[in-house]
Amino acid sequence: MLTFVDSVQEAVSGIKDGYTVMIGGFGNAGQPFELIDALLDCGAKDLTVVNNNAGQGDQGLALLIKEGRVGKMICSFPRQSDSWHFDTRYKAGEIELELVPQGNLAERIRAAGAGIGGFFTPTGYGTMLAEGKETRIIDGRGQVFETPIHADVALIKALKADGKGNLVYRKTARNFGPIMAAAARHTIVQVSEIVPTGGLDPENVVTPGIYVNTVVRVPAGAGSTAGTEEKVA
Amino acid sequence: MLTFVDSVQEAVSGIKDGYTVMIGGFGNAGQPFELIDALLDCGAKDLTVVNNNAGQGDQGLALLIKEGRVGKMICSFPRQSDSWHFDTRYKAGEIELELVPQGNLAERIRAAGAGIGGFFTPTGYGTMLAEGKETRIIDGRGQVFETPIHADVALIKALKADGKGNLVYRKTARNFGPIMAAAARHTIVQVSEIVPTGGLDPENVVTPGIYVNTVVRVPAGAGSTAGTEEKVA
Amino acid sequence: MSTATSIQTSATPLGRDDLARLVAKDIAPGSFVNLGIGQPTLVSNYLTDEQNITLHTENGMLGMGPAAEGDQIDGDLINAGKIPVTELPGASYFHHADSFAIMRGGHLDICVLGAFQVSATGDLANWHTGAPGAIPAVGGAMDLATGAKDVFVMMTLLTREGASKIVESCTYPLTGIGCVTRVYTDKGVFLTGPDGVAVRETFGCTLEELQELVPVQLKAAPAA
Amino acid sequence: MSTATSIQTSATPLGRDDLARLVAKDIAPGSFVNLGIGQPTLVSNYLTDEQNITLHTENGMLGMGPAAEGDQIDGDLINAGKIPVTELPGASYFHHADSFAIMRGGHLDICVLGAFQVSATGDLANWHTGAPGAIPAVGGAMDLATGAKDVFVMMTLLTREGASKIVESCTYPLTGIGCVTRVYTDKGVFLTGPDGVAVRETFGCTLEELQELVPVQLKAAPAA
Repeated sequence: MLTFVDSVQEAVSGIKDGYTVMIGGFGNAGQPFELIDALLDCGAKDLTVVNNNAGQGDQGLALLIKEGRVGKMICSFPRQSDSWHFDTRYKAGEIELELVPQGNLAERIRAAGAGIGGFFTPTGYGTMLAEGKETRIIDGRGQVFETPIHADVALIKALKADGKGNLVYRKTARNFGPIMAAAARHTIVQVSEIVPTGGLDPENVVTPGIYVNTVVRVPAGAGSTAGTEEKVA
Repeated sequence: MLTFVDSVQEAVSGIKDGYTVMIGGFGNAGQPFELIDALLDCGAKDLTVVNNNAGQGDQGLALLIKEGRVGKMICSFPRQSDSWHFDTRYKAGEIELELVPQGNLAERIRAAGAGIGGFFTPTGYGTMLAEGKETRIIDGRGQVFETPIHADVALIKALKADGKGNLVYRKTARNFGPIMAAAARHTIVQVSEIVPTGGLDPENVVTPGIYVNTVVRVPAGAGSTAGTEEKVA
Repeated sequence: MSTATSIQTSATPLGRDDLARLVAKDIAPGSFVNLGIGQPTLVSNYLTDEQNITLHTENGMLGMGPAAEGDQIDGDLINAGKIPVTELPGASYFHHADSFAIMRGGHLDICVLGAFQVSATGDLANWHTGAPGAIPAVGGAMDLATGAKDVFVMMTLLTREGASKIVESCTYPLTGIGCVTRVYTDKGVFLTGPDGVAVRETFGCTLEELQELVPVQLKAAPAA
Repeated sequence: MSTATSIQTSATPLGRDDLARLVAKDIAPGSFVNLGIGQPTLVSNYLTDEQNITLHTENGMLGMGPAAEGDQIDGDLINAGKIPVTELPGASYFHHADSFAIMRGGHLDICVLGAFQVSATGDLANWHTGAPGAIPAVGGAMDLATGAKDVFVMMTLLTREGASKIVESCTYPLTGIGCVTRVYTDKGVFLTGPDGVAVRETFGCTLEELQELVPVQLKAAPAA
């Protein structure tokens, strides 16, 4: 059931201790800062958070981690130049980390939304990230069995929603939004603009409203440019 | 490598005997009639054809089957009120049929394009279409192992292409086009219109040009409304 | 069985349109629904604007409108039965894998399908007679049966030969196992599941008369 | 080894920019390419319009342009290194699963990555030092290494301590097995594969001098 709410506080009010929460965004692009701030305020704890990163600077997901609300991170790239809150918690043994290659992360989230029970992929075969996992050789290539990642709630950011909850995104801020919307039991979206039903071209809808449960308008203006990842080699 | 050619004959000229050919379309919507006619003219035989149906009436895929060019059909719904050419060949034992539930067909094509080695799905579990296939119980549900369907060539129809081969489609004629374009080694597209690079909004591109190899313009005008499927029960 | 007569809601068996009207009325407001080819398509005629139902068609659309007529007919806009349809405001188009992900991922609230047989535990047979020489064709039936949260079946209770289509165990090839939750027939509405078959209402007969037609133990459903 | 001196193409070791220029020149016209974070990003500075190269960034874009400057900077338009970038005509955006499907499905012609080590058979180690207490972070490295048709590595041949990064067998945790096809270093270009390591050209040294630095049997590559 789709509802439009007036505040981010109301939007996240159903999130309970122990939930698995997917949070959209890659770096700051597409990160739903205001929803995360509301999640921080609502006090839910023992969360498992699924995001590409593990927070940056002193905002958003980084603050959730700082405040000890996150028991486990499922992500591909926790180590950044400004991921000090995660670093501290991790080194203190206060947060669990499931490190997932980014493509497996995306495909596992997609699998959850699409009803796939599991799949074989060459990514990670022969590496320590495949240790303990089922493998098989398919068409001559070593492959690893990966399972879907489901969530209780997804917090995502889109550009516009219409009255049916259909969404469009903006540039590379699209990233994990569409697949997380499909993978979560309940999807909460912050949008810059709500347009009347019929205001989005049906050819260009990226996330159909069937995947959206709660919409809240947060005027654009927040969001700055993210820090850069550490260089390799 | 992307090329723009002047005729459907030139577009299909590389198709060889024994190829697996995906053909887009659901019923007549999105079916690339002119490319199929050219394939008929070029004489390639012993083809394995992947399509949702097995031809209708006296046009397109139905004629390929009538002329004995198709050794095997991989499809979900070969039996239609006007699928007489398939019916005749099938009953004569002259064409092999791999019957695949439509969602498995779509997901297996998608898996090929996405580099997935195989996946488990509940669809078909416990039915005769899962006979002989690996199964396992995942989270309490019986699931069947399904493998990707790759192709040598895809023939699809889109609305517009730009100079980079980016594609947009029209309404339900989109159907199998995007996933077939990704699953085939070589994708041939007929479009109603070619626009300059920059003429498609990057937010609205459905098939990125990386999946497209050959583009030919075929002015709209062909294509009529399809016959209806037989009713169930 | 003392409640048997109280669940009779119609003095005569229901025709196809009355049955479609009943199914439509039972669909919760705001639901996302897929209507199978054939008889289930009739349900769309009785959905009201107030219900705010969104129809899915597996060939790549949410927000499907009524059948197209006259100038509305567009070869690029058809439903899963390949009938020209229309587009409602708020519609969206997507490719086949995304469309089936909607069904297979459990996002549809209800799908309504025809059937040859339904078993006491909700097994469905609706795609293949299994007759020698019959050309098998499955389409999206298995995905719909397996993926939707609720699977409603619409059918006549009896075959032309008078045999019950509700059976202890399907003799036709299966479409899905334990997937059907309700069966709407001309003679009554049946709730199926792991606990067996309960009758919600009967049309033109009593529960006892219905039990004589159906080779499966029936019970009256608790009042809703 | 008689061809050893004939493969020397530069009297001095190559700097990072010269190396990036060389990699850029080796990319075939019309290719789809992903440039990894760090040194590989420099390659984009030397791609020419005539080459018609399309750059992919795994956070959801094909047709990425140069780094954004001044008013071009847009927080919603960044590359995989989270640097603001620009959009070229003919670009397209897609979600993360579709973006990684481009890599994982084998559709990229080339990806260029940094490395800690490359083995004689093309194993790659570039994501984790394995040092105790180091926080592991893999990003898209394993998908790129496994998915692209060709994986080029750009690195200095030697560590700061003077050890060869081309090794018989990687001691750092692996990113992918047998995936690297070429290694571009300041001292030479190496072709790796199941048949071992061939040297295409050397910079500021002879093949014999290179062999003294690298603990893997080298041979001269056949002239192209």
